[in-house]
Amino acid sequence: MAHEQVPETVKDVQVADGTAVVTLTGEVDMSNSPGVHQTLVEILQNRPDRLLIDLGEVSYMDSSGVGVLVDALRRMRVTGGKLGLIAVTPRVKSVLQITKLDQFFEIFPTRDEAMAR
Amino acid sequence: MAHEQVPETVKDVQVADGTAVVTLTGEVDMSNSPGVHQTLVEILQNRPDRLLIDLGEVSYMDSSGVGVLVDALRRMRVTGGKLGLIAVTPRVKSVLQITKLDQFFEIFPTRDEAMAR
Amino acid sequence: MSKQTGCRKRALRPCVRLTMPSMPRYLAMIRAAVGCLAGQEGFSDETIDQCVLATDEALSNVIKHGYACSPDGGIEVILRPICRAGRTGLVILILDRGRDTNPTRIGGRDLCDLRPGGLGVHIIRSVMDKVQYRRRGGGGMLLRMVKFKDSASARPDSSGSSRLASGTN
Amino acid sequence: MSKQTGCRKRALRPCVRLTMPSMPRYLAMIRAAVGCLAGQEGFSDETIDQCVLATDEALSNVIKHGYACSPDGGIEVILRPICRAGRTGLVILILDRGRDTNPTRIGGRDLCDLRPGGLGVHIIRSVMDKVQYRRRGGGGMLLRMVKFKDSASARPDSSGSSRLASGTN
Ligand SMILES: Nc1ncnc2c1ncn2[C@@H]1O[C@H](COP(=O)(O)OP(=O)(O)O)[C@@H](O)[C@H]1O
Ligand SMILES: Nc1ncnc2c1ncn2[C@@H]1O[C@H](COP(=O)(O)OP(=O)(O)O)[C@@H](O)[C@H]1O
Repeated sequence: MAHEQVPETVKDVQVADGTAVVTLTGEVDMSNSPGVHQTLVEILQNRPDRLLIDLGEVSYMDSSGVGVLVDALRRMRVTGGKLGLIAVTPRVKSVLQITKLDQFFEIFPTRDEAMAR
Repeated sequence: MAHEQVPETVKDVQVADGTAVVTLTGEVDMSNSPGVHQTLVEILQNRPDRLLIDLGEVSYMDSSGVGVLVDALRRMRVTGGKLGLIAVTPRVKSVLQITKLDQFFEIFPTRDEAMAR
Repeated sequence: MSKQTGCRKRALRPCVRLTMPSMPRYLAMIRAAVGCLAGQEGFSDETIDQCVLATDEALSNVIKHGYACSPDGGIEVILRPICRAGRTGLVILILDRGRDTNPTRIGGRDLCDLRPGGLGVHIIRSVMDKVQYRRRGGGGMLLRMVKFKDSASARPDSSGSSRLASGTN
Repeated sequence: MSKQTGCRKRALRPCVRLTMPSMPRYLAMIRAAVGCLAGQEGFSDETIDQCVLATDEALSNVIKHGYACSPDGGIEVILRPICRAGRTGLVILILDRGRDTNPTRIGGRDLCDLRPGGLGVHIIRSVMDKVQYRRRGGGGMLLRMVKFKDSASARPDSSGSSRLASGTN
């Protein structure tokens, strides 16, 4: 978003068997969270059964990033789908805890564990 | 130097069999290079045969740090001792190259290789 | 440099001033600067994270609410290490010339509601030891935040086991 | 934010201003800020390192020579992304109110000599694409440095294989 050589925050999107896996990377803040939001909205237009967001490479997230996760969760609930977060780093987890949103998300330590469900 | 909880730049000093091994860590700049200089001067007062400076954990060094290395080299030469640098990171090596000082230092990839000499 | 250590040398700890345009792309740079300075003051990783997060949230709010996302505003961040009653801390001031608001109306919302938005002020108040909004003479807002190094950190209502929420340094 | 990408949007790339006291302890913070900003401009790791190193050397010189190591001076660093003839770059200005010098007398020494000191200006001129010292009206010096993103980097007289010395991005 910000510049061509800056690594994109949305690193990868995989869709298979009704499950979409989105891998984010780097620092998620107001400069790139609208782009992440846009990506998720587009993915959800295909109404996947499950959306998994891999946060293992996300070193920082502020409330604008958390807001994107919350918005995705609400959209999944409307269509009856499930949302899971993968490999939430301690720093990102803290932000979810401070905002008391950790209770709303299903969190998996690894991608394999998320896929096994 | 700067503050009690900031990791000291001189992480470790070991002297045995006429060889002094000094391990530096972090970023070496004008805020801490005088402290490093002081430490080296004190060590050299005991006239070791060899001074090895381990730079493996030094992520940044500016000309004030390079100046400290050059000063140590000059002092070692006066007393007929040897100075070697260990595990010089690419970033630090570049500064030595730009200042054309790499030619003056004996550089060892690892501590073991330095000790084996 | 050793002269600067310790509390009595307050005169030798003047402030650092960072001025950025009201554009989100500069948030990362300010975070890097705040993190580095808090680290040098000897703050724990948790406390550093808290200063960084609060600054980011406050700047984002200035961009959104103070400048309505227009990129041509200016925001000033002033960082000042302090020592009060034997406690080392960092004062973070955020000044803008955007639209001002009644400080009493800047507050966190009820978190039971699952919806995006309305989280920033709650985060700021949770992680910082002192938070004070003021209208500036001449227009715009001034936010003064203080974080102490040995701070008990997140307010008791935040769960205590997390990296940012826990204040044990 | 996508509006900011590309060269024509120069008006949307205003400057960032950092003001620090003339104390070495603040060098790390400025390095962090410069590194972050250069990274966001899409500079390669090598070019980022060069901008950071040159800024650090220039600030160290202001502290040493401009302010004679007195801690009560102020130093301003202005960072401005630019676009000239299709080349993206970063302008780094360093302003002080210390003792001024004839710019022609600020030069690197002969490097054949093995001695500490006298390396900073050589480094600055080696790693930056443009370097210009000027006396400021009202006292003090202004240093203007430019680094281009696709810069051929270190001058031909520096060996090319190293991280900082090589400019291949
Ligand atoms: N810098 C500011 N200037 C004006 N109003 C602000 C400022 N910061 C916060 N506010 C007010 O406080 C409210 C809560 O802010 P916040 O918790 O960050 O949530 P959000 O920004 O998502 O609305 C905002 O909606 C706004 O009305
Ligand atoms: N900001 C400055 N103000 C005044 N003089 C300067 C400044 N920067 C450099 N100089 C002059 O240029 C010389 C070379 O600087 P440098 O290469 O950094 O080596 P050193 O600082 O070790 O002398 C200095 O000795 C000084 O005379």
